[in-house]
Amino acid sequence: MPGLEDLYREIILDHYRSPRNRGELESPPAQRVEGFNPLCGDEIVVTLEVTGGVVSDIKIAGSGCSISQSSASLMSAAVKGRPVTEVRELIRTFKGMMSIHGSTLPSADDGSTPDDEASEPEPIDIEALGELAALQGVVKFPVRIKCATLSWNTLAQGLDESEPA
Amino acid sequence: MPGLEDLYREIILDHYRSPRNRGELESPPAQRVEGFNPLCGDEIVVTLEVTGGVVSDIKIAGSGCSISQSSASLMSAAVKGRPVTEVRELIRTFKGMMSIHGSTLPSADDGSTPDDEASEPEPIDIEALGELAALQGVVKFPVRIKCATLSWNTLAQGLDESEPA
Amino acid sequence: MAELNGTGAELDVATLRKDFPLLSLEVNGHPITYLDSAASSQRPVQVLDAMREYDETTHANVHRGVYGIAEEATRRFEAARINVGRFVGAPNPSREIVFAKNATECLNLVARTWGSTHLHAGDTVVLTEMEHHANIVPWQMLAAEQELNLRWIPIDDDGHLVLDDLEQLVDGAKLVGVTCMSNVLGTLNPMRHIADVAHAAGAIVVADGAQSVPHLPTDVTSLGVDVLAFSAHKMVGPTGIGVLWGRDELLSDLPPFLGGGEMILDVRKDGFTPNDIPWRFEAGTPPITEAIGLGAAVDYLRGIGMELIRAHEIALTTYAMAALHERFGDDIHIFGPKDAVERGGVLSFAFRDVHPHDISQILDQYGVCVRAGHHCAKPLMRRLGVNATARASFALYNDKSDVDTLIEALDATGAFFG
Amino acid sequence: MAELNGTGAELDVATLRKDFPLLSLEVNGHPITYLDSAASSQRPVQVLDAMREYDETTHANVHRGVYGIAEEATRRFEAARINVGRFVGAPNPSREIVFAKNATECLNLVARTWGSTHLHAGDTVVLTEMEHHANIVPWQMLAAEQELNLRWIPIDDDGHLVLDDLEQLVDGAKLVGVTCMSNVLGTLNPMRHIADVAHAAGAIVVADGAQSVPHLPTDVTSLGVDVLAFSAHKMVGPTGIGVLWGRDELLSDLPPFLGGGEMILDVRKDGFTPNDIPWRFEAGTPPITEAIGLGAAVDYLRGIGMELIRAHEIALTTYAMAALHERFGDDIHIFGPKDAVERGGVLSFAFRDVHPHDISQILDQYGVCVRAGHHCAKPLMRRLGVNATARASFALYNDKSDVDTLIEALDATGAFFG
Ligand SMILES: Cc1ncc(COP(=O)(O)O)c(C=O)c1O
Ligand SMILES: Cc1ncc(COP(=O)(O)O)c(C=O)c1O
Repeated sequence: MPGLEDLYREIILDHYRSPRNRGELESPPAQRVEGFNPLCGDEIVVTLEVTGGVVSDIKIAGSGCSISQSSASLMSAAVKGRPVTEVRELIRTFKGMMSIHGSTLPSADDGSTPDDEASEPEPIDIEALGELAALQGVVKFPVRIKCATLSWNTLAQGLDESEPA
Repeated sequence: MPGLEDLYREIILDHYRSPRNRGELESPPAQRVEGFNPLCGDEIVVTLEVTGGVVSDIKIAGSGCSISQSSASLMSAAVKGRPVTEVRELIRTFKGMMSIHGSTLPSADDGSTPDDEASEPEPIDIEALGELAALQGVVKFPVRIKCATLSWNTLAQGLDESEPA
Repeated sequence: MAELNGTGAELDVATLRKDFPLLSLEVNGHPITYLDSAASSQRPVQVLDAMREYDETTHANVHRGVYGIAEEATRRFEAARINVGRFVGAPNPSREIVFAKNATECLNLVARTWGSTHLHAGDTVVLTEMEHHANIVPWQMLAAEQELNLRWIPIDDDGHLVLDDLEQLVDGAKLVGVTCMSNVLGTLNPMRHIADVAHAAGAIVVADGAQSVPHLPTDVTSLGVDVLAFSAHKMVGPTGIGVLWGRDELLSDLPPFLGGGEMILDVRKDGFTPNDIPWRFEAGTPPITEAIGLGAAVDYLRGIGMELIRAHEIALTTYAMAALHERFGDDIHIFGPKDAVERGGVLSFAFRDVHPHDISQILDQYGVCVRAGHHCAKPLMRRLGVNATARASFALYNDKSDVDTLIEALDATGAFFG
Repeated sequence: MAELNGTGAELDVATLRKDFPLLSLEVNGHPITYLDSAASSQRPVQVLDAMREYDETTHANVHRGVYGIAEEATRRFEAARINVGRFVGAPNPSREIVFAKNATECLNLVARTWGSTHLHAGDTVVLTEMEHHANIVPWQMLAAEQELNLRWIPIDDDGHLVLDDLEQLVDGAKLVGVTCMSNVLGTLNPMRHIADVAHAAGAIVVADGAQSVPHLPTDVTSLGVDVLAFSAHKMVGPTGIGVLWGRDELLSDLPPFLGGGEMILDVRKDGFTPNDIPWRFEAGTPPITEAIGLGAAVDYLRGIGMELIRAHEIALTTYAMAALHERFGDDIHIFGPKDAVERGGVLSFAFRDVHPHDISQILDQYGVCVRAGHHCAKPLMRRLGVNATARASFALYNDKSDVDTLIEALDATGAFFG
C-alpha cells in the first residue's frame, strides 16, 4: 500500500494552499473551457489566450480537491508563455505519466484501467516535467488520476477549440 | 421425487392417444379462443357454443404435449352440456387443484410459485372433478401445471367473451 | 446465523458482524471501518452460501426447463420473488415484483413504459431537489423526447422537503418522483402525505426506495405510492439485481420494456404478443443466482428484524451527530435534519475547508471507508452550494466504535491539512 | 484448475468435469447428464471462488470511492472489462465493452440507441428466420414505433441461411441482425460474408454471439460485424451479466440508453451531460461481482483453449449425430446442418411422435437434462413446422458417455409412449 507521502508531496500542498494564476480571463477574447470530474463533481474553468502560437495567458477557476487544484496550478505555471506545440507535448507527457503502466497492475494481461490503453507504452521523459513530476505519486491512487488530469484534459480541449491541431 | 406414474396416469395417456371432441366448430356462431403456452410454444384453440346458459358444444384444436392435450380432452368431455355457472365453478375447482398448496413447497413463508397466490387456500372438492382428478399428480411437476391449465384458461377466456360474468 | 433476538432491545453487533467476512479485514494496518453502506453494503455468509449452494446444486435456466433442476431453479427463483414482495408488503407479490439489474433500471422501466404511454407533450413531472440521478435522468431523457415540463419540490436549509405549496406544485402533474430517503441528507420524506396530495391531483407516485428499504420496515400499502424501486446490493444482497414493486393494475396496463425471451407469449414475423406481468418486463435470462441471494438477504434482515435495525440506526446516528459536534464544533457541518428520527443513518458532512476527496483519502489510511463526491445528486449539491460532500453511512453491522474511529481519523485529517 | 493442456490434442473431460460441482450430482438416482448448456452452462469452482473472494475481500461500489477497497473494486471491475474484450479480440477493450444484464439487454441497447437515432420511418431492417427472440422483438418494438420494414433472410431445409439473394435483401437496408450460431439448429453463419455484403449496402451488422462466443474462438475484427452481444451465463460465467462489444466510432456516436448514476458527466435541473463510452451505457451500479466472475470464466476458457473446445465439440457432435441415427433411424429427425463442422454442439430433434415436453420429462427420470420448447425462436419453429423441439446441447464438460446415456434414455422414452 503506497503511503500518503506519495500523494501529498510538499509542493502539491503548497500549490493547493496558494494556487497560481487563479481567476478567469475575460472571454472573449480568451477561450473559456469547463471540465467536470463526473466521479466527484469537481469543476474546473480554464480560460486561456493563444497569441501567435503561444499560450500567452491562462487562468484557472472552479473548485476541487488538493490534487485537482494543485495540478491545475502547476499546469498553469508550466504552460504560461510556452508555444502551443510545446504545451501539447507537455500534455502528452503528463498524461503518459498518469497512465498506469508499470505501476500497481500485476500484469498487462490481467487488464488495466481505462486510462491505460496503448499496449506498448512510450517511454516518458519525466525530467521534462520539472515540478510537475511531484504529481507522479498520484498514479498509485488510481481514483485520483482523474483529479490530476482534469485540468489537463480541459486545457487540451481549450487548445483544440482555439486552434484545431 | 415424484415418479412418472404420478404424472402419466393411464387415463391421461388414453385421452392423449384418443382425444375427445377434436376439431373446430364453425365460428361464428361459435366463440373461438386461442391459448398459448409461452414456455413451450403449445397452442390450443377452443371453439364453444353457449346456448341458453349452457355450453352446448365445444371442440378442441391445436397441438401440445400429452398433459395439455389430455387435459383439454378431459375438459371438453367434462363441460359439454353443462350450464355455464357450473362450468365456471369447475374451472375454479380445477385451477385450485393445480395450485401448489400443500404439495412440494416446504412452507408458505418460503415463498411459492405464481399460481400460488391466496394466502389461505380454499379447500378443494376433488370428488367434484371426477375423471379430471387424474391430473392431480401434475401439481408435483410445477412446470407442467401450465400445460394442464392451458385449455382451462382458454375456456375461461372464451366464456368471458361469450357472456361476460 | 448468530443468535439474534429480533424482539430484544438491542442489536448484538459484535456477534452479527462475524457474519460479514469483509468486516474482519485490515486496511492499511487498521481493522476496516466500513462506513459506505449507502453506496453498497457488505454481504453475510448466509447470502454468499445461499448463492453458492444454488450454483452448485440447482443452476439451470428458469421458466423453460421440464427437467428436475430446471424446475427447482424456477421454483426457487419465483419463491425469491414472493419472498421479496412480502418483505415490502406487496399485496400480490407473484405479479407485482419485477426483477431488473438495479434500482436505476427499475426507474427507467417506469419512465419508458408508463411514461411513454401516459405522458404527452406539455405534461408535467414533479421531482424533488434531493433526488438521486436515477430518479432524475430517466425523466429528463423522456422530457427531452416528449417535451415534458419538470417541476421541483424544493428543500429547506435543514434538508426537509418544503411541502407548503405541494398542492400547487402537483396541480396538473401526471407523475411525482420522490425518494423515500435521501442518500445525501438522510431525510425521510413523508411519502403517505405526498402520495395523498399527488393522487388527489391525479398524479401517480414513483418512489425511490434504494436507501429506505434496506434500513426501515417497508410496507408499500402504507406508503401509498404506486411503484417502488430498490437494489439488492444496498440491503446485504448481491450486485446485479434490483427490484420494482408496482401496483398490479398499474403494471398490468403497461407495454413491455425490453424485448426478447421470457417477456413474450408469442412471436410471429409480423409482431409479438407480450406475456403477463411480471415477466413482461423481464426480457432475457434474469439474474437468477442474484435473486436467490436477494431472497437470502431478505431472510437475513427479517431474521434480525427491521424494527430493531431501524432502532439501532437511530441510536447510532444520534450518537454520531452528538459526538462529531462535540469534538469538532464549528469545524464540522452535517447536512440534513438535526433529529435522527427524521433521517436515516447517512451523514454527509463538510469538515473545515478540507475537500471531501482529501478527507476520504486520509481516512482510508486509518481503515475508515467513507464516500466523497456528489453522490449522484448534483442538483442537490448545487442547492447545498458544494461540489461534493464526505459521507459516512451506517448499516446494521456498524456500532459506536466505528463512529469513534471515524472521529479519531477525522482529527488526524485536520492535523494533516494544518 | 486441473492440469489441462491447451496445446494437446484432446480435452481431458473427466478431469475438467471435477471443476463443476453440479456435474457430480445425482438426479432421480442417476448421475446427472447435463445437456442444456445452450440455455445456461454450469460454472466451475474457479469462477465461484473468484466471486466469493471478491465478495469477502474487496466489495465496494465502483467508480466513486477514494478509499482502498473501492479503488481495488474499480480496478478489478475495469480489468474484467479489458479481459473480456481481449477474449473476443476487441481492438479497444476499455472503451468498446459494455456490461449489461444479459445478451438480450445488449441487443435492446443497440435497438434503442442506434435504432432511435439512425432509423426512420420507412427504413428497412433485415433479420434471419433463425434469430432468437432477443434479436427479433427489440426490432419489432422499434418497427412498431417508427414504421420500419422488417425483411427476413430465409433458411433452407438443412438449416442454412439462403444467401443467394443477399444483395437484394440488404439493398437499401440500414441494419442486418444475425446470429453467429443458431441456438436451435446449431448453424454457424458466414458472418464475414454477410457483413461484407451488408456494409457494401451501407447497413451495419448486429451480431448475436450468445451461442458462439462460449464455444468458438471469437475475433470481432475477423467477424467483420459492428456490434456483438453475448451472455456470461452461457460461457461458464455467472447470471446477471451480458456483454456488448461495439466498434468505438459506432458507440461513441450514440446517445445514452438508460439514465442514472455512472452514465453522466453532469446533471443540472435543466438537463444532463452524458459520460464517455462505455459508462454512458451503464446507468446505475453495475453487476460488479458478476463482472469478476465473468473475468474468471474467460480465464478458465482461455486456460483450456477455445480451439481445443471447438475441436472437442465438433468430435462430440459428429459422434452424437451418427450414434442417434444409427440407433433410431427414421424415428429421429435432427434439425439443422448435417456436418458438425458447419454447426455448434446443439442438437434439436423430433423423436417419433412424442412431444418434446414428454421426451424431456421421461429423460429427466434418467438424470438427462434436455430442453423442450420453442427455444425463444418461434418464427423458426413455424418455419420448421413444429411447435417445439427437444434440444440436447453440449459444452466442454460433456463427452461420449453423455451421448450414450441420452440414447439409452431416449430408448426408454420410446418404450414408455409405446
Ligand atoms: C442465440 C441466442 N441469442 C440470445 C439469447 C439471449 O440470452 P440471454 O437470455 O442471456 O439474454 C440466447 C439465449 O437464450 C440465445 O441462444
Ligand atoms: C436514493 C438512491 N436511488 C437510486 C440509487 C441507484 O441504485 P443503483 O445504483 O443500485 O441502481 C441509489 C444508489 O446509488 C440511491 O442512493
